[in-house]
Amino acid sequence: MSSPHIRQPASVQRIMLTVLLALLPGIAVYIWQIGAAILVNIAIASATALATEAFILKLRKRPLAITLGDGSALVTAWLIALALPCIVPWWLTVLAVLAAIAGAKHLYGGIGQNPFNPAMIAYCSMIVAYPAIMSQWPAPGHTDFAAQFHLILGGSRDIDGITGATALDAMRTGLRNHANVDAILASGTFGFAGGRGWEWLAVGYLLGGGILLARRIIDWRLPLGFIAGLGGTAALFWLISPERFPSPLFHLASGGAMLAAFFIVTDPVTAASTPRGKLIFAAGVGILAWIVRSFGAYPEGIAFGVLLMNICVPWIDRHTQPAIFGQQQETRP
Amino acid sequence: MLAALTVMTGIALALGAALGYAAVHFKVEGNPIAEQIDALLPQTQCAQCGYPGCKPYAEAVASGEADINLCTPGGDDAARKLAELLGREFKPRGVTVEKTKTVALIDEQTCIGCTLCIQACPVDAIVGSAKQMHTVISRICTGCELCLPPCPVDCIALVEEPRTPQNWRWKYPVTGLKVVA
Amino acid sequence: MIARLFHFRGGIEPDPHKRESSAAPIRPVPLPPKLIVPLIQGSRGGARTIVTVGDKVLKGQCIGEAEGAGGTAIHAPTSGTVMEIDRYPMAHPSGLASLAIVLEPDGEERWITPEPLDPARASREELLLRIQASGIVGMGGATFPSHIKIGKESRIDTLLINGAECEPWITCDDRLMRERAADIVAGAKILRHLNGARRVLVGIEDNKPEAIAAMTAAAHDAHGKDDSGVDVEIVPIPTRYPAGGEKQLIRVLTGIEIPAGKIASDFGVQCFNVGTAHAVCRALAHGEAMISRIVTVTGNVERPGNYEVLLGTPVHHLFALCGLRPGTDRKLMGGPMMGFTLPSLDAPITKGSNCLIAASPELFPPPPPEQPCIRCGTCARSCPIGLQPFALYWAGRAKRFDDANRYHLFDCIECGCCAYVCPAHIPLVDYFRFAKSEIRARDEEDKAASQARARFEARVARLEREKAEKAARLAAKAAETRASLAAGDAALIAAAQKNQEPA
Amino acid sequence: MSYLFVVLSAVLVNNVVFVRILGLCPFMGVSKKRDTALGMGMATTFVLTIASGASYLIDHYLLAPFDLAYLRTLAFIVVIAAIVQITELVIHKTSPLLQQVLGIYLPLITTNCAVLGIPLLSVGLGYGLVESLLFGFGSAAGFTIALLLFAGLRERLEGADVPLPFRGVPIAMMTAGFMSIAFMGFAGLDRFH
Repeated sequence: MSSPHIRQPASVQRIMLTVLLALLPGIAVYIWQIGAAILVNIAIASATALATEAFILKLRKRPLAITLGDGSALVTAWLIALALPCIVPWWLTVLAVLAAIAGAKHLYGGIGQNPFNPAMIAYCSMIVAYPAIMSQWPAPGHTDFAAQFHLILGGSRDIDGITGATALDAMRTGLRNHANVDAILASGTFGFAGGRGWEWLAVGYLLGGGILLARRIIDWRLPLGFIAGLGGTAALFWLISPERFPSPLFHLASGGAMLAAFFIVTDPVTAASTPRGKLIFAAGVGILAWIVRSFGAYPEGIAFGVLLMNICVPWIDRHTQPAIFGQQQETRP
Repeated sequence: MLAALTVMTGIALALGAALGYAAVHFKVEGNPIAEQIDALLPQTQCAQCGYPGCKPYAEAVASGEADINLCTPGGDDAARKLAELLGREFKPRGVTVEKTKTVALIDEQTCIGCTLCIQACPVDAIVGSAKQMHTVISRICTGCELCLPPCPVDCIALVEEPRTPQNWRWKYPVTGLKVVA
Repeated sequence: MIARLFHFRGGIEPDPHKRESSAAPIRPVPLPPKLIVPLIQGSRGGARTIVTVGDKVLKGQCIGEAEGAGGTAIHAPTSGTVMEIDRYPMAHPSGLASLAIVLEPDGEERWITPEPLDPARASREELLLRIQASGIVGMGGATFPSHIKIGKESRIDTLLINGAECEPWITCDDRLMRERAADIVAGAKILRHLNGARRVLVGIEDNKPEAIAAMTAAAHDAHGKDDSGVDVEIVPIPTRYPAGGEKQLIRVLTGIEIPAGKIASDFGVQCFNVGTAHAVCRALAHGEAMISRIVTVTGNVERPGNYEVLLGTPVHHLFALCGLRPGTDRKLMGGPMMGFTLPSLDAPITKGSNCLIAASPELFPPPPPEQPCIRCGTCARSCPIGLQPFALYWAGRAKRFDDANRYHLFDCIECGCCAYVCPAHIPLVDYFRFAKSEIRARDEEDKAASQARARFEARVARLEREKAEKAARLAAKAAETRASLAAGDAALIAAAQKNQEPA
Repeated sequence: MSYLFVVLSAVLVNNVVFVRILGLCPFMGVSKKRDTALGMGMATTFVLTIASGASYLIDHYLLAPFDLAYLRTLAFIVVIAAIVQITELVIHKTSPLLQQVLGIYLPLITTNCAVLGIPLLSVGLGYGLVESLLFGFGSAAGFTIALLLFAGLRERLEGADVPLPFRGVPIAMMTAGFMSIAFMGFAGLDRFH
């Protein structure tokens, strides 16, 4: 055994548990505003994630207790459940978690070694494979658990009124039809900032993010960079042409922006790791998310933004190495 | 049909002429690749590849005359590097290099001072003169073993370099992960 | 007065555990049955023995002359007989043996006649020679020869005396400052005399109030005693590991950051450990060569404390003296952050050994199993150099040594902060040590290869030249023969023609 | 503006590797190290731009007037192969620096199907000379970017504890697949005006 011979009591488990705890306010708001079906999805995702991880570890003859107990699979599972619409059929959730845990995580050797954010791989592969199902969310105000549970079990999805487009979707469709931003906002699916109910969800995630920041689990540069990237780009275009581009507040309060800001771009494994790199990475995600939201074919661009920036991480890290001791000041006379 | 033939023939002729012209007018001498190959070789000068030293072997590889996997001291490692440099398929040498360096040591009691080993040494690492005892400058010796066969009294042996706190290395940390629970 | 203190990045605040050993005063150690004095005790070279087996030596007598300009002399720690000169296991993580002089004490402790040297009268060269001849090296652990450092011909603005002692558990400098403050201050003044610094600062971590008080009093006493007009200033610094690292202390006290590969002297700063200052004073003012040092023995022992230990005392002798408690599973030399596990208890105390710790699983729990790195960046926040330890770890793990170099692997001071904070319990420093020694070995191999290449090419050129010369010689000879033959032929023909004529 | 769209579309939206799935052989083969990836990318950019222009000229001035569109593939192969060879010879002689950078990659390019695919696509899309050149350049730039980013990821993967059956090319293919999914995010951008 070699030095150091003493260690601080800290562990990966504790980090992951804190992240799970920080998700609770958001989940509470989700239940209140969108539907309790999220709990079913979280349960399905968690069970699938743990079972998949256990199976793979067994297959690779790796110790189960340490890796399974670190809680990282649960974090991924919860994030997937929160990112997918809560009324997707159960098999889609299972598929998504499989893609994340088996594909994006364990093919690369498990926790810490995956270059892509597993939850976002899950989201993107699902939205590419099942675009229709993935864009159906509970219509605002329809939080009826029985109806949502029916859909999760695979019930018919043609019932009007229960499902509806998200605010982002509505905005995009409206703008494609050359409608004015203000006219679209007046149409009813919208609340005071983003989609109706969704603004409160954003507040819930913001609260959880505050916990993570206070406990120094996440680096402030990542959420800040993301918010600046998404909000800044949105603000710029909104100032130029407020009829054709919705406000930065709308962008930040809609979709998964706050979830992404505090729980997704902050994944240390797949984010850039140097201080400057973190800002660039997160801002890049924000800007790409805005581009995809505004011009792309998919309603939510954050997931693609994250994956695209994941690709750039080795490059960003390499070119943003911080100055080390003795490099900042040159020789003194 | 005729048009097709004419056009294709025309293209082929024009390009052939251009290629021929280029081949004649842009010919270059010298082979910088040999230098790069030489840089990858271990420089033991042991001649086990069949060439009288590392540089000649490098030139032979560069000209395509020799295979890339003939270097014994370099082993699979060197063959892999050469394959990478030249964009060729890696061929295993079947030798993994044992990392402990060896040097020749002359048993000075037995040495008769015949100077045969001095002539064999590719890096002039043996000193001595006729009828005088010889010795190996171990700092320079590459451990190529070329001095062993000529010695009439078999007084040369290869010994491992002694481990001292100065040349000792830290081991790769054993990770707890690989342990099966 | 010093205007302000500076901060260094990162650092940690581990449990100090200083109380255990700092309470009792420094105690002497009874003579061990034999003393093993290694020949190499300085980082820039060793000694050449000047005694033979069977010689009787006096305490303080030189038994090994400094070898080369960077060498470090060694002296008999007590009077006695040279028993053997052979390879002995060393206090080194490898446990490998190297040459040492073994001395059997006669128990009389007869000193060689001391020859003090008054710094005010002696020339600079004389003083430097005496420091080297007294075998003085940095006593903080690096064992850099002091005569080289202080002999640098650069303009020195600030002399720093390092009394920070930031590693947990170690208290030898603390006790030394409490008990022998006057000698330390005197040593500091001698060093200042040699490098001509305009100010002398002693940095002491603020968790050692007694040492600060004692040193302040000694500095006050020394005020005005010499004509330099420079006082020794005692500066309490915040307790934060590794504030006692040379570069960190320079940063804290002067704000200057010394880059890796550069030396402090080029920045107008020199830094010596309090133990070194003390040794300089003993060597010059009292004529005593370096034959002992203060060693903290602590951890899982009955009588922890500080001991004045003769160099060459085997480690087991000290542990026997302090009473090892049951449950000790390994013994550390150095502090818990940077020390190493002793492979053998026969190893001797040398000039750089400051602390021995008996480790038990209760005091030093074995590390939890290593988990994969999640790049959380905690290590980067704790690194006093501002490195990205996890990036180095991935590079070392993948054996991508070029990348490791790119990420400044060789700037790493192996302080252990990163491994201390790592939530995945990765032995980061082990990876760095592995990568460093691997890169060094590769560089050596490359150097050897290019040397061999040059020698081979020189040989080929020589052989060709010889061949050419031989050929030229042969050709010349052949031409000569032909010429003489031709001449002979001409004569023959002439003769034949003559012979034909009469016919 | 439309020229810019040609380039952007070729670089991102219809990335030659991730969306068109062309040129996978060099993409997998030369992406183990960053500097080789850069060399390969630059060589490809060089050749592809020239090849696009030359193909356009051949198509427009030779094949089209004689109604020989069915000979396109054949003619393009011949032209591109020759261009690569000539380029190599010229560079070898005239610019030792460029030779150092591109030298060993040039011969490999002959076997890069993207070099044939892009000119064919460009003809299919009905591009003019400037557009063809831009399209070739843009596609190659997209190839270079993909190669560089991929090389970065692969270097990072070297330290990963990838399951044995997936080490090397399989995990690289998986990674390329995930990158492809990420690039699908750009879908639709080129149709937006």
